[in-house]
Amino acid sequence: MVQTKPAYLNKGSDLPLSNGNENIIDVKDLKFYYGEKMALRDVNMKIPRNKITAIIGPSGCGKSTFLRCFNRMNEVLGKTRLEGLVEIEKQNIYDSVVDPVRLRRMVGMVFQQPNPFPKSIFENVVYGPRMFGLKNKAQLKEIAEQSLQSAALWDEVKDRLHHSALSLSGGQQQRLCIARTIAVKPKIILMDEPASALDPIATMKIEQLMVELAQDFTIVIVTHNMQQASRVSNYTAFFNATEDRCGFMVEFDETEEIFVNPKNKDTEDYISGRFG
Amino acid sequence: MVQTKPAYLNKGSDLPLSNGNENIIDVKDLKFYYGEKMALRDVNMKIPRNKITAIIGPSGCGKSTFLRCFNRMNEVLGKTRLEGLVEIEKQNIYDSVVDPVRLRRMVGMVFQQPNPFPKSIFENVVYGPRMFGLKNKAQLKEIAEQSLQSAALWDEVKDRLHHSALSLSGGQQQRLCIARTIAVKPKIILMDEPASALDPIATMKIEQLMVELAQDFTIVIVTHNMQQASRVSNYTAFFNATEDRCGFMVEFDETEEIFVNPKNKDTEDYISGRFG
Amino acid sequence: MIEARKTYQGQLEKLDKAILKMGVFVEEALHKAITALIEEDCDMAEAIIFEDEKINTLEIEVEDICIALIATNHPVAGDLRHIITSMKIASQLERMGDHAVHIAKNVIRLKEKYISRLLNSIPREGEIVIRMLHEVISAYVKKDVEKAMEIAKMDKEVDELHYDNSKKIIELMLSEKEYVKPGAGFLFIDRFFERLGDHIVIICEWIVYSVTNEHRELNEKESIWHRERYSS
Amino acid sequence: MIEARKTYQGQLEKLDKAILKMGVFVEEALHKAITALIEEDCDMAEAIIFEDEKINTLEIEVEDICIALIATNHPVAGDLRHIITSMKIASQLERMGDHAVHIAKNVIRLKEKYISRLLNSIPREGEIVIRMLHEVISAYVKKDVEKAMEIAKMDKEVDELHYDNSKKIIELMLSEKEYVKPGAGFLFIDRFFERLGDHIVIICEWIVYSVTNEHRELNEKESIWHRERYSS
Amino acid sequence: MENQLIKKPYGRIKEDIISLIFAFCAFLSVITTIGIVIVLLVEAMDFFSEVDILKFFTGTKWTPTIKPVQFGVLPLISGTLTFTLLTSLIALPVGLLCAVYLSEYSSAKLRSIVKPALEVLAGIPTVVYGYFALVYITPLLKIFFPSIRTFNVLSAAIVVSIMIIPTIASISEDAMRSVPKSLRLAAYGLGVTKFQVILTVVIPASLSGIVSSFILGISRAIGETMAVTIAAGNMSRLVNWLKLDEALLEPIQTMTAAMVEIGNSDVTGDSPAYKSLFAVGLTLFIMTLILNAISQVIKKKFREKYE
Amino acid sequence: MKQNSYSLRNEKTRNLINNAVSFYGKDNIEIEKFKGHLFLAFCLIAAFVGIVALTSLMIYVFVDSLGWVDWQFVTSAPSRFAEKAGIFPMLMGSIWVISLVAVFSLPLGIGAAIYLEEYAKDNWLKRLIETNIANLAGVPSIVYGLLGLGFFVSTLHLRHGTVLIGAFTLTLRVLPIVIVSSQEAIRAVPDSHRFASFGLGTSRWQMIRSVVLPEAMPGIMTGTIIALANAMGETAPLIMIGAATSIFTAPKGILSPFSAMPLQIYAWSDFPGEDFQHGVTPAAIIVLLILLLTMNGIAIFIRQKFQNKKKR
Ligand SMILES: Nc1ncnc2c1ncn2[C@@H]1O[C@H](COP(=O)(O)OP(=O)(O)OP(=O)(O)O)[C@@H](O)[C@H]1O
Ligand SMILES: Nc1ncnc2c1ncn2[C@@H]1O[C@H](COP(=O)(O)OP(=O)(O)OP(=O)(O)O)[C@@H](O)[C@H]1O
Ligand SMILES: [Mg+2]
Ligand SMILES: [Mg+2]
Ligand SMILES: O=P([O-])([O-])[O-]
Repeated sequence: MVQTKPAYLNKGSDLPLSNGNENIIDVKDLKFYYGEKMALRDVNMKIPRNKITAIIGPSGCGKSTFLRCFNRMNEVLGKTRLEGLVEIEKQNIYDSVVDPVRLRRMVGMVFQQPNPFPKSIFENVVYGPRMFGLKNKAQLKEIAEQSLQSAALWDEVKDRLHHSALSLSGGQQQRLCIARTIAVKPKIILMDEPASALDPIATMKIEQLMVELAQDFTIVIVTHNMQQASRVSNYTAFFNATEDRCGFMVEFDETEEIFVNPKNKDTEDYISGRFG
Repeated sequence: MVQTKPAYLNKGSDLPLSNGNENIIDVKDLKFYYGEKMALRDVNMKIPRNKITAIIGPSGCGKSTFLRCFNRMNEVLGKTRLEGLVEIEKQNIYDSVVDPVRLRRMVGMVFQQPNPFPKSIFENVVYGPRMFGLKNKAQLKEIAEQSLQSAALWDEVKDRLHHSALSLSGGQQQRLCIARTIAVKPKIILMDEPASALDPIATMKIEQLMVELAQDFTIVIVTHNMQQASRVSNYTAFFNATEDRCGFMVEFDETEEIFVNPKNKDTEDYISGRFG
Repeated sequence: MIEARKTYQGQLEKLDKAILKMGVFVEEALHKAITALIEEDCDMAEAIIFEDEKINTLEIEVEDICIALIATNHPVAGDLRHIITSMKIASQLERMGDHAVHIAKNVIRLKEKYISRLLNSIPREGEIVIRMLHEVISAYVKKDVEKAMEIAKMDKEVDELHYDNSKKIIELMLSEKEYVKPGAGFLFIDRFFERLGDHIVIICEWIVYSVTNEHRELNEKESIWHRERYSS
Repeated sequence: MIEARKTYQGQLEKLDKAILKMGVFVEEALHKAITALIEEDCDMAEAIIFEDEKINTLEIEVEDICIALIATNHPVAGDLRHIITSMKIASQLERMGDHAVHIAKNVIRLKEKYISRLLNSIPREGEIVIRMLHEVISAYVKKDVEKAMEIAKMDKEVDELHYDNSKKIIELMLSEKEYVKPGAGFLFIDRFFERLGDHIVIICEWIVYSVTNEHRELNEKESIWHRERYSS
Repeated sequence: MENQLIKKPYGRIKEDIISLIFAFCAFLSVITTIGIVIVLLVEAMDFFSEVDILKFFTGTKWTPTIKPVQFGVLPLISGTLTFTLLTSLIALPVGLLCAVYLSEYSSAKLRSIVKPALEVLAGIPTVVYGYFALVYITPLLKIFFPSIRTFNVLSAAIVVSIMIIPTIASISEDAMRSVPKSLRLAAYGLGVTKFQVILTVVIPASLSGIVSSFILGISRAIGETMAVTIAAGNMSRLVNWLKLDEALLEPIQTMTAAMVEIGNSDVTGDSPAYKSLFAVGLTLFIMTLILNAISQVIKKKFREKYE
Repeated sequence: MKQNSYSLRNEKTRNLINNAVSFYGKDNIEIEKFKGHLFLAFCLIAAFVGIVALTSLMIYVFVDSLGWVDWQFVTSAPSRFAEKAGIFPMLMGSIWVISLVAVFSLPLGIGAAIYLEEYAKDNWLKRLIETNIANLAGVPSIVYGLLGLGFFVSTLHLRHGTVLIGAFTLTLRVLPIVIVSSQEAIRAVPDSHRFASFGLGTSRWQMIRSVVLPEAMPGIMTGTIIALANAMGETAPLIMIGAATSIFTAPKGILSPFSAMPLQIYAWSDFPGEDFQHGVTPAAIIVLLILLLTMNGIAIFIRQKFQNKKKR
């Protein structure tokens, strides 16, 4: 798999992690609990490398929960429990030897609301590398430029890198957040409804960006916008939850297949707007 | 035009305002300013009675501003100025003899975020009538039931009318807000992105409701979701704003026409997702 | 489940109705064509030609409904396939209407009508086609794949009849010179009925597609043995 | 403007390419059909029949691209009309491929081939059709309404040739008995070329629709005077 | 027939009257300020006509009731500053760390107990704190510093610190907790440790709240009266910060304590001692005014930076 | 480094993820984690030192007051003899003054807050008033005492040390706090509720009355009660306006002279003698604290109830 990575990403390319596998994430019999309450049940799924995988489903079906399982972000939120296996690059990430802080450097996350730090644009982008102890100015500058380039934001902000990130528009802020995530050189980028706070034009740009990023990263996106999933993703998983059953995966297939010929009646009802 | 109005709505039917015209709102050469800043320029538009008219356009093009011109809600927001004519039922609503408070009883409004008062469901619905001095319990109850019925919420809440409105889900809250608006017996209902805070299933219900309400009310909806406009409305207006030109109307036509055969290149680009 | 998206459903129903109506018109046209053929009724033939306009208009209407539906309601999966299928069926039906017109024109042109009496197996072809048409429309509405596949099989009968008929006509033409010109006309009429059968098979294929998302070939005509039996 | 929706544009381009490819295949098939007809080349005719499969597959491919595009990208306005048009053009092209096959089959069936030498105006029809096809595909890609309307006008020439030819063939058949059977074959071949022209006119109509959203009738054949001149 | 939209005559009069009443209420605060300024200025002017203003601000002796009366305010200012500085040194860091703990580390349950408790502590009257200092803290300190005097700055500063820590902690904690969760999640999502998140995201983003809590704390210390009156001794002297033990362990007098002393004595309305109250009050007023101004400037600056 | 110990322990099961972080050739996680633990330790100490200190002081006071707080203490006047000393006149004085302060400050404070939040345009006048209020809230209470002294006593020549003057002075003292907390409560009412009301065709006052005030009232009450509790503990202003530190009869009306509990505590804290230092004074403090705690408790109760309602 030949990838055209930004220069600074190449340094890491000989890491033992790149093993050319087809699937980068492998979820086996995943059960997830918030306290006593089960939120996900028996999810099995293999997420392909360097593709965009979309997760759709009605509100409260556990899409976000599922996404956060991939970087153990659920643990930050409260008392949770997980059963089953979540393997990334064949490593069970819930193994006790795995450090969640380190894991999150490999599995980046972009949130629903753009959440830049109230710092300058530059400081936002290099926040991750700085926190890892990188101090070399030139290197930081290089990282900032490369990441902003990758996030298709460089041209818009290159003249005001030291302005506050909050002076950017919503769509720009979200791209900044993506740049900030890229700067940490993750392998996987999780996005939880990354465009739901944006207007159609900004949304379009983010979608475009995702397609471009999929050359270098594996992207998993949660969206409650079926149109978005259909436009942007290569694979789509449909999740559902019923009154007597908590979140489970209904169908997972290539996006075209899901939208042209879903196998499951519920999937079809949902994407046709007949659900509920 | 025979309308199947809820019983209590009939009382208002002999007002001089109902003249059976085709167009209920007539906007002529509307210009709108926030302080010194022009926000709308030379808008001309006739909004047909008992139809759903959607206003779409990129962020900041003045959609919400335009909508708020119909009930003089802009005045609540700050220092504004309006030129041109906005006629509702042939009455220029910016005439000095028009009382904006009374105007707003005729032109109801539903907002982007569901905003029920932190009172009981019942108290929310009868808030308007109560404020107008209606005290008769039985009558208020009747209004509440009728309005909730019209808003397709009655069945879901009839057993807990005296619970807090905040205990409802987002979609239910939004329908409650619609019921609250209906209870005031408006002729026109303005909706500013009424479903953008909701998930697809709740959105679908609201859209369905709008279609039903259009039998009795004239509905004007602002949405930045073209799909929504196309699904739900009879007429669609496309607004735009460019760097050197503030908000103006580009095209106004039947929705089908706009989405199958727009006359203007910008409209086509926008609805095809090629804009920006 | 709440009654979802009234107008969308309404539009879908309108679409089905339009197809049904087209089916009825085409059926009528075919009936008339057979009658005109048997009863040597030029007026009726004229009527077919005149009424074809309605079918053409309906096709455009169906297309417009479909495009408006797609543009405004963004159907996916089954709905989308159904809409595309309707559009395809409409164009097949329109072609069938045209064939009825072609038959009518040939009927008008036939000066020596008595020959038709010799060929009562041609109306037979027509009857089968009409039956197929009738059933295929109901299969469409009911989304009945089984039925569609059965109907497609009926085309074999039409094909055999066509094979026999064309042989017979050529023999007739060889037998007497005055049969040549009307014979040519009948060759075409015969062929049109065969084509009508083919069109219905295509409709069947679309019905199958609409339900199963599979493009299945239901017409066996293209196989090689067939090519050697038939000339056209 | 940023380069919007890469994959969407990519898909649209893929669609155009598929149509182009279909056009090339059909053109080739027609070329071969004419050559087979003139040179009495049964092998070439067999090749046409064999290669038609490719065209059929391409049609299905186009349909799949279109449906996937509609399902996943929700096109509206011009894009939607373009996609629908592509689908319609694909089915016309597929029909045209079938007609090439029909011609080929008739060529194979023609035992008495010398007759073809008497009818050099049939290949002439074919050449016009090929030219029309070539141009209509480029008009499609360029969305050139003017050109499409011009091409549609060329069909008149084909129609006239068809009129003359069918008369000539009938005369031939009347002149000598042994001409009856091959004559019938040529009647069909002649008619197929005429149909090919009609299909291109339909493509032209769709191109016009795609750009202007108007269903304009470009075929004058259906007018009444015409009906009296032609039999089918 | 009446048009539904047309205004009714006199419809707005009730509304206008109501808004006028409310406007008056708001204006009362301005009147209060003017009142304070006038009262302070008038009496202080009166005082300065009798006592040289220069001597007032440069004099190093404050003996308003003992002859020879001297009105040098410097000892009082030095006392106030010493006390404030000492209090701040204890209260600010402790308050901040306390806030960090409550906002970032403690469980929600613990916080829901501790926070209201802190607020109650902040509401305990200052006399009580003064009593604490005098009766409990000083004897305790004597164990560590045998030379400590019964009345001393240190124990007053300690109790006042304890008194203002809740204020600082509470406001800072509010500020930290109002840092959107999304910012923390963003940082965690980048693979950053909790300590780094607090240091580089939470504290910077809530800095304006923290600084205002600091200033509020300091200004409370400056204006603090009863605790120092009771515990710090009422012995006016110019504090020498170079001699730490003398500065901390001996009695002092702050401006506020001096005012209480005069107020409690039976000086008459037209004596210079009485009028000196207002001069000292004016000085105090100006000092707190300056602090307030600083706080507003800081708030505004942060708002501009982050919004 | 700890991370390496994993790989040393078992070279074959090298943890891919834990090694995947040295992209930039840097790894400071363990150091940062250590710093984090240290920091937490400091925070813990800070959070609990204050509380522990205060709790122990309170326990001391409480223990000292044991045996002193009784019915006799609450119902008698102060005395030079510890056994006979009581706090009744001051208790009544405090209650009188605080009641009056409540009566004055509530309408004025809420009115001012409503004006600022709902009526005032965002212009220099509003900014002036708000800045002014913020400043007033920071003015030391003793300065208010001077205002009372200078204005009510010296200028208006009212009799010093009366309930009325005490109430006036303390009203001015707490008014900024009441206004600010009321403003906050009013501001916490989402604009969307106001728009909803306007959108239904109500006038501004109708909107305020039916939407803003009901929603803001719990917040306003909480803030006001806490302000009143503060006023209850105020000592210095009362000293300045000449309230007696010790008095032997409860005030009979608003024009009677009065004393308040903090004043008495101040007076007693100076009294020599073990009984006063470790008996009577703690007893007075306990009575005062009970009163304050009750008020705070009410405020907390209101807030809690309000929050629960909001959540539901
Ligand atoms: N921190 C939490 N504590 C307890 N329960 C939770 C928590 N987060 C989510 N849940 C519950 O888990 C279920 C799944 O929630 P989740 O947020 O994953 O749904 P979702 O599919 O992302 O919905 P949405 O589309 O609304 O974002 C829900 O029932 C939710 O109430
Ligand atoms: N209260 C206001 N004061 C000053 N300018 C305003 C105000 N409200 C809106 N504007 C400006 O007027 C223009 C139109 O705003 P408006 O909110 O009507 O846009 P919109 O089309 O509704 O956008 P969106 O889709 O983001 O809601 C924008 O440039 C905006 O900045
Ligand atoms: Mg979610
Ligand atoms: Mg808007
Ligand atoms: O506000 P949206 O989530 O509908 O974009």
